[in-house]
Amino acid sequence: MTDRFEPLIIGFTCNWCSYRAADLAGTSRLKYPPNIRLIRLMCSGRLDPTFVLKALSSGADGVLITGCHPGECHYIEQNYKALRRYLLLRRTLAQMGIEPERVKLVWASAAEGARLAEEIIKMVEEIRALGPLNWPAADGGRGTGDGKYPASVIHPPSEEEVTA
Amino acid sequence: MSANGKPKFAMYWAAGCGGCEIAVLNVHEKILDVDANFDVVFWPVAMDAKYKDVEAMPDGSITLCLFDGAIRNSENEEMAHLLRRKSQILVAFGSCATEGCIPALANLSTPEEIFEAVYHGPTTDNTHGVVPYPTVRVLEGELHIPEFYPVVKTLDQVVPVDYYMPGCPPESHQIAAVLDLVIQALHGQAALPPRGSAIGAGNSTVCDECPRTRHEKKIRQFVRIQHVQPDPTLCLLEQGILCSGPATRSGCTALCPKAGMPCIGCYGPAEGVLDYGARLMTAVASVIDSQDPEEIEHILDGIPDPAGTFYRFNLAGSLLRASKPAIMSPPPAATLRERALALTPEGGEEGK
Amino acid sequence: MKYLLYPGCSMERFSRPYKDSLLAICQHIGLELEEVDDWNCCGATEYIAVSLLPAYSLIARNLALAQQQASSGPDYHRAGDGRNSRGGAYTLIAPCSACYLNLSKTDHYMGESPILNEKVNQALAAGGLHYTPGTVEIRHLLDIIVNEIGLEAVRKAVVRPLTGLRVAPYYGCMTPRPDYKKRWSNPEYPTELDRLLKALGAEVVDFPLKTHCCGGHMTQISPPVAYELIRRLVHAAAQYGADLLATICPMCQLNLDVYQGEMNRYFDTTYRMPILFFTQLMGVAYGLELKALGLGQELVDARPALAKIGVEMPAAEAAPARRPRKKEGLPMPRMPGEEEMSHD
Amino acid sequence: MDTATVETQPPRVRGEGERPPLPPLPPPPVVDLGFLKEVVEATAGVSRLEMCIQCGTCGGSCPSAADMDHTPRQLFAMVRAGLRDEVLRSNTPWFCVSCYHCVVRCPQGVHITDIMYTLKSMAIRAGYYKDATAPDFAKTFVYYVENYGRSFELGLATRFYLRHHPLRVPGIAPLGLDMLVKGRIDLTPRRIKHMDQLKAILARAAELEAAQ
Amino acid sequence: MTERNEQERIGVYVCHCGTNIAGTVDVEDVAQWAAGRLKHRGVVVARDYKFMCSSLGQEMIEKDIQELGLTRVVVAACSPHLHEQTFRTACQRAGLNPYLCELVSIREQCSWVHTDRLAATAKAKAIVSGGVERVLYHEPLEPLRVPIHPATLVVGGGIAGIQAALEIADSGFPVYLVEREPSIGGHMAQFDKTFPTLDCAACILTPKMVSVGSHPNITLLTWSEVTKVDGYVGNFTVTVRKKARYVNTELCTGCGVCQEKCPKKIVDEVFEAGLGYRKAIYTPFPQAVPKWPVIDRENCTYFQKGTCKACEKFCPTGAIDFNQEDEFITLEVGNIILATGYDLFDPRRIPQFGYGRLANVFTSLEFERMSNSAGPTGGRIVLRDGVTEPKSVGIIHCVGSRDRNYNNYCSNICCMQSLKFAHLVKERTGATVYNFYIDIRAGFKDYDEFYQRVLEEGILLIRGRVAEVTDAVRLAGEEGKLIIQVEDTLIGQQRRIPVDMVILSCGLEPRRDAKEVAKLFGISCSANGWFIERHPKLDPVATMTEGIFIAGACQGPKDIPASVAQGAAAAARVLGRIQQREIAMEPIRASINADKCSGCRICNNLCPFNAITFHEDRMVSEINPALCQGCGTCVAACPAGAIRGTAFSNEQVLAQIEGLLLLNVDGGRAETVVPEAVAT
Repeated sequence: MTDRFEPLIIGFTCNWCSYRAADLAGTSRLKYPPNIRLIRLMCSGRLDPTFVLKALSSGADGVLITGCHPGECHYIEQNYKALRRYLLLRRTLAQMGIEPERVKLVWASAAEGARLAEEIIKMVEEIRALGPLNWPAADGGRGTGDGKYPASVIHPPSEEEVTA
Repeated sequence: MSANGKPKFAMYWAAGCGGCEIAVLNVHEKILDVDANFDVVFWPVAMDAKYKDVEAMPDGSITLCLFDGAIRNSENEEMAHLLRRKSQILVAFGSCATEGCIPALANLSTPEEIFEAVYHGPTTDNTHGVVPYPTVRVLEGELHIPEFYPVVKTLDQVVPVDYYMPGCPPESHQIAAVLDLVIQALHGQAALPPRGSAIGAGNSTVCDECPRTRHEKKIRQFVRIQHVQPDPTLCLLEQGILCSGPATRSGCTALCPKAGMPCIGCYGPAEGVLDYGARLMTAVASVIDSQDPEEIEHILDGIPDPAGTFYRFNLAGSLLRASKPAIMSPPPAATLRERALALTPEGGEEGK
Repeated sequence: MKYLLYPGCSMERFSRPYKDSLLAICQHIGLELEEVDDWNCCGATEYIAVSLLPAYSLIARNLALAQQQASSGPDYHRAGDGRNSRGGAYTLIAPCSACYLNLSKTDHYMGESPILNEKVNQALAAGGLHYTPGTVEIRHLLDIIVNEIGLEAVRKAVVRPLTGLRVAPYYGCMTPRPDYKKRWSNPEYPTELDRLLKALGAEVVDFPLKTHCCGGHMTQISPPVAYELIRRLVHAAAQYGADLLATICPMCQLNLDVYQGEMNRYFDTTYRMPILFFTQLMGVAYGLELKALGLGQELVDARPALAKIGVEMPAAEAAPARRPRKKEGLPMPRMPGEEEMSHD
Repeated sequence: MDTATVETQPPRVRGEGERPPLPPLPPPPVVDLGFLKEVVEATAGVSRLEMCIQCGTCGGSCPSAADMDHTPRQLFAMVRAGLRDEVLRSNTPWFCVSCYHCVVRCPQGVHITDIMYTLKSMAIRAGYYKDATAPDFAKTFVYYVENYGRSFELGLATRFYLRHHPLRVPGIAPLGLDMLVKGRIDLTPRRIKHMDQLKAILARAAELEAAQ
Repeated sequence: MTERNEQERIGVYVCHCGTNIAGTVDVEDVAQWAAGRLKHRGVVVARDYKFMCSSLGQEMIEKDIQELGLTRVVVAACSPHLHEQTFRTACQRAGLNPYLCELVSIREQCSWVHTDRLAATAKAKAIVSGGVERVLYHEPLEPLRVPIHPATLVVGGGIAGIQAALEIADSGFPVYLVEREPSIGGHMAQFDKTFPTLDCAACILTPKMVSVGSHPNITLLTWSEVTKVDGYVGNFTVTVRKKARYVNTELCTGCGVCQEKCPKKIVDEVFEAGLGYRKAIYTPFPQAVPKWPVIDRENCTYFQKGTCKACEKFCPTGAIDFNQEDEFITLEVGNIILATGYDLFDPRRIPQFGYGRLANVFTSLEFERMSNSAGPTGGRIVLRDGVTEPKSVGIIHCVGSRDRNYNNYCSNICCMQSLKFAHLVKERTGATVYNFYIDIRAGFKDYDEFYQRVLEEGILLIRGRVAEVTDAVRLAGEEGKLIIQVEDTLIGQQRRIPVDMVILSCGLEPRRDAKEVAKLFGISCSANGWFIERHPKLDPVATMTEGIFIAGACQGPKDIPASVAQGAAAAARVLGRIQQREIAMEPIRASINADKCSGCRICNNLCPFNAITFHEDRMVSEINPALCQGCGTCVAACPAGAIRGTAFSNEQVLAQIEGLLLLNVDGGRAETVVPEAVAT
């Protein structure tokens, strides 16, 4: 493997348009770099900003959000909600100093396999140019830690005892 | 157990405003129960104590430790480790310790920017441009002060935490209730909730306790509270005032909305929520009443500072925790140390 | 509140009447104008044909100057309510169609193509200037009068209604055409000028060639072509029994007025169709001093036509009856604003 | 295909020797298939030229179509066909009066007028266009703009007429006189204040254009 | 999470798909890797096989489930859209809940789109790891079963709706046919002749209309509109507004005296397309079904001025009832067919064609009425003055169609319609006829033959889109004419053709209220406003909303044969449903945790299917699982994280993100951390 930077991109697709576009890209044997890994949602309206933040903070260098074209959502208008969230998220991320190229929203109908492929190629290149994000993993965090608690006189139950 | 047989109580104030300490005292006569049931061994605000006294205590000898304030520097972290080692129950007390709170808003800036603002800012009279160095060698020898961290951390990002008590500060009636619970538990009259859970707060969100009337939400414009005369009975968010109530853990009895001010989210995320800001963002964005990108952008212009608004109390505890430049920047100490050497006699400056 | 004005070369001399009259009426209706300082030619339709980038840079210099001047003072008219993220563009009035088109086109293309934007700004930098696309909104005087001042205000100010004067409203091509922002008029069949003239009390003919071409620079390059276009226009105006033709563009006025004689000579015809600027007619209706409106500077004498003002004029036979309403006839589809438009 | 080797030679007829080679084929017509792309790229904004469906709306709308060598539609077909020379020699762009009628009517949203500008400048650069009248008018115009910052009708007219329609000068002269009397012509060109600035800008622009 | 893995036993199955996957991905390696690297995530077995979807492959999985006691299954093969069902059924056969199986695509999204074997293999591993993490959070689900009500609602009484209604009614099931106008028949009833056969529209349509009117299984609701749709597939509750007719249909015999006597004459913008007149009390046309007239309140002298009542005076049966009021009735139906048709493009939007300014420019629909022997001119083709016969006629194609400035699509019927017009004009006036076209599209049975026939009749076809129609004369001989200016593209010259009459072949547009109707029934519209079918080729009459079907021009421009075909097709789909008696629905649904819900009502208007209701009393929102379509928008929006989405829960997606990031492109470890249990 060459030592050039290989970005890792998480892509969110909607079950009706963009995922089928990805399938179409496959069946028509189009080629795009292996740097993207797709997750199927029922609708871009399901896209929770948390997913994007999770991906970025867990090692992804970029996130591609895709859905049906406006006005052609199979759930009538949910992709507009995705659009609204994206536009707000983008502003927040900008303030967090994350380059806009790293999180993108692309409409792709079930027929636009080629378009999706192009967008992926473009995005991989853009992010390659930006370099890795490498978000440092949180040391610890809620409910984590070495679990070495001092012996207690009043025995608070452990997670296991509770969940079991 | 101490000589007088009472379980030991400690409280420590790390990077925070001290409001939490006041809130504890605000429990009024309840404080007497604390004294009755606990032997207060360490509480810098309330009584004189030295760190070495704590170090001297046997591990796990403190029964209950309330830790307020975030982890801003090496001293905060050292104390966190120390108190963790010494305490059976370590409570992240208040928003700072739980999720970073206001101090963590500094995570949007790099240490350089922070130092610039603090030591060279327009409001600072610092003619010699003096900045604190972790290590300064002077003629008498080396001086040390705590090291400044590039980003503020929550307590549980440095040590395991048993319980979380949200709020900026936690409501006194909630503190009283928690103290009651612990005391009962001590007498075996009650069981403590599972480790890692939040105490002194509700399981729903602020709207649950908010008396304002609500309808389906459609937002066409965001306004700042100071620019409008809000309807006293109608949901503030429906009036375009960005209220964090829907996403913020209940427990405060919706004080702010009742007083006509929007909730700003000090009680943090609801149970099980991974990223507070994301929840608030997605909720607010979803109900914007437009399908035209241009118009949406225009409406969003009504939220001048998204990151600051959605992560006002939660930045350190969020998924990203800080802005990219901040989280990627090295501790300023590294650079500062060299300057420190330059100040020694060999460096010449000191000689004059 | 001031509006920036970009007069354009023609206004300086051969369309002086336009400038005089527009300044006169603007003062009258309280429209404060301020010329862009040291503006240069917009290149008309020529420069761009020679070389593209210099042409756009030439035009952009004016936009840059406008931007500079406007941002210097607080009280310049801005689009939108300022809460707009693009910060309410400054309004620049261009009364000449060619200038109007070139300026708005440049602004649009610079916004549309980052490459062009960058190159043009590199060029501007050589002159110590910079222009950010979208900071200046170019609007035609007619647009401002109809949509900012409003026809009600226009009507109110009328002291000498043009009752009985049959006017052919002529927009020419470049003003209503590709509008690089939101359209304010129909590119084929605008009605702004029609409505304005009605507000002045004039009888407006439904001029079918209202947006057809006056010949543009063809009067210079190959006059026969231009003469043919001029003939079509004056003939149609005559066909509809117009007393005079009102225009909103210096070039149209020049071609139709100054070259009308040439055209007559060329075709051996005898058209005498006076061509006036709409601002001159506004001035007349406002009872302003005729000389101040540059009246009398037209080559085809307009006085006979103007003499009719106030005199009830019978519908000209020349006007073909186009909308039969005989009992046995079939109904006509109704047009939006039917009553306003029809005149039979 | 790794099967039987394909026969590349013309078939041999038994008993015969080598066949004489076939006579050479005539050369193909000169076409430049890159021309379309070139025109599109040289045009400001999005020309959409490649979207033309040859419906003729432009040719039908054009006020000066009668005098054109080709209707705009034909010209675009020729651009596609790569007939560079014919296109740049055509008088069509020079008869475009920039009325934009075709542009607003075009069902495909092709920016016809801008494409005409592009073709004009290409023709000038290639020095192709046969009748120099129009290009010269443009150049004269540009001369005044570049030296005064403003256009100058009188100079423009005289300079230009003397050059191209000397016979029409007497015809035009009284007209000019009329204008003079009516005070609608300057006798001297006006110059803007910061000519140096404008010159600098134009010079830089010219460099940048030459660069591409 | 940790304790989860101890309980869960996951099987991973990697498919070669012949060489389709194995050609680019080292499937053996993937399987081995999963077995080893993902052991601690609960993977107890990982196999690769030539064709997993083959019966042998499926059996292999079933065997493992039974013998190794697998609790979850991950299949790495082709797209879920191909074989998700296959493997779910396999699991079910082996006694494992089908929804505990996850199919991840390493073919369409990996082997087919990548070339680098190492990278593709690494990605396949990552995809598998994502699947494993995700499947850990799958829950056993049961499909929702709902009964199907046998009655059907058909909206729109045009030819498509009529066809659908008759098909269903003839097979013995009840149908409600709702029509907005006073009579059924739609646009077809306005036509005179129909292409390509030229048989008269009335002759073939009227019988169908009559049988609709008299059919025992059809309840005909004309002069009515659907105002509310509740419920879901199988169980819709529809509210219909029956507008007041002011005529007692029990008593009315349809004798027509009222229409004769009514003094108020108005232009009929609907049926006569504005070319003819009707009375204030009227039936659109003589053969109307039903035969009862309606009173048009806005134009009725009595309603406006308070006096007149001529109709009442003269009605022999006393059927006039001025006190009637709108009536709202609710219907219970199992399925709904929308056949709401189209509107005509309004050519006033193209000023250069002069319609509305130039008297003798007509729309296609105006001409249909004019040429109709029952129309305002009794079939005589005349100018607007009502008497003069045109000597020359120009017919302009593609008006408002194939034009970015108006509608970018081809309206499909205009070519044939215009040729039909040409024929009729020629036949009845002998005038010179010009057709101006961009392309002639005569692509269906006998259409091109008709084109040939029209050519034989000497129609002049000019290939060129008309630039303008004007009365501004330029040359001698143009006076008093309409001049059509066009480039004759076949000779490359601009031509000006003077004619007496111009017919604009206007395009078809979605109904002006198409978007509201779509919202009312919970289906989607294309950007243009045409209703969107479930699949453009394979499912043309179904929609994304279960139980709602579309037929005819409301789905896109269509001629009569196509509309009839779709009407029948939709009927067939509905009948199939009714016969099944019940239907199973995917259990992908959202649900609200009432304890966590704070009643903030953020989610309330996010659901286009109105599945979310707010309970004022308990101050919480609730989701109706039968209405929920599972898009998950509310799940993503809930600020309190109180809404869960089955099959696409936060846990599942977040875990999948972690899993996908486990391996880098070069197969090395990526930056990610070990997945932890989290909810948002």
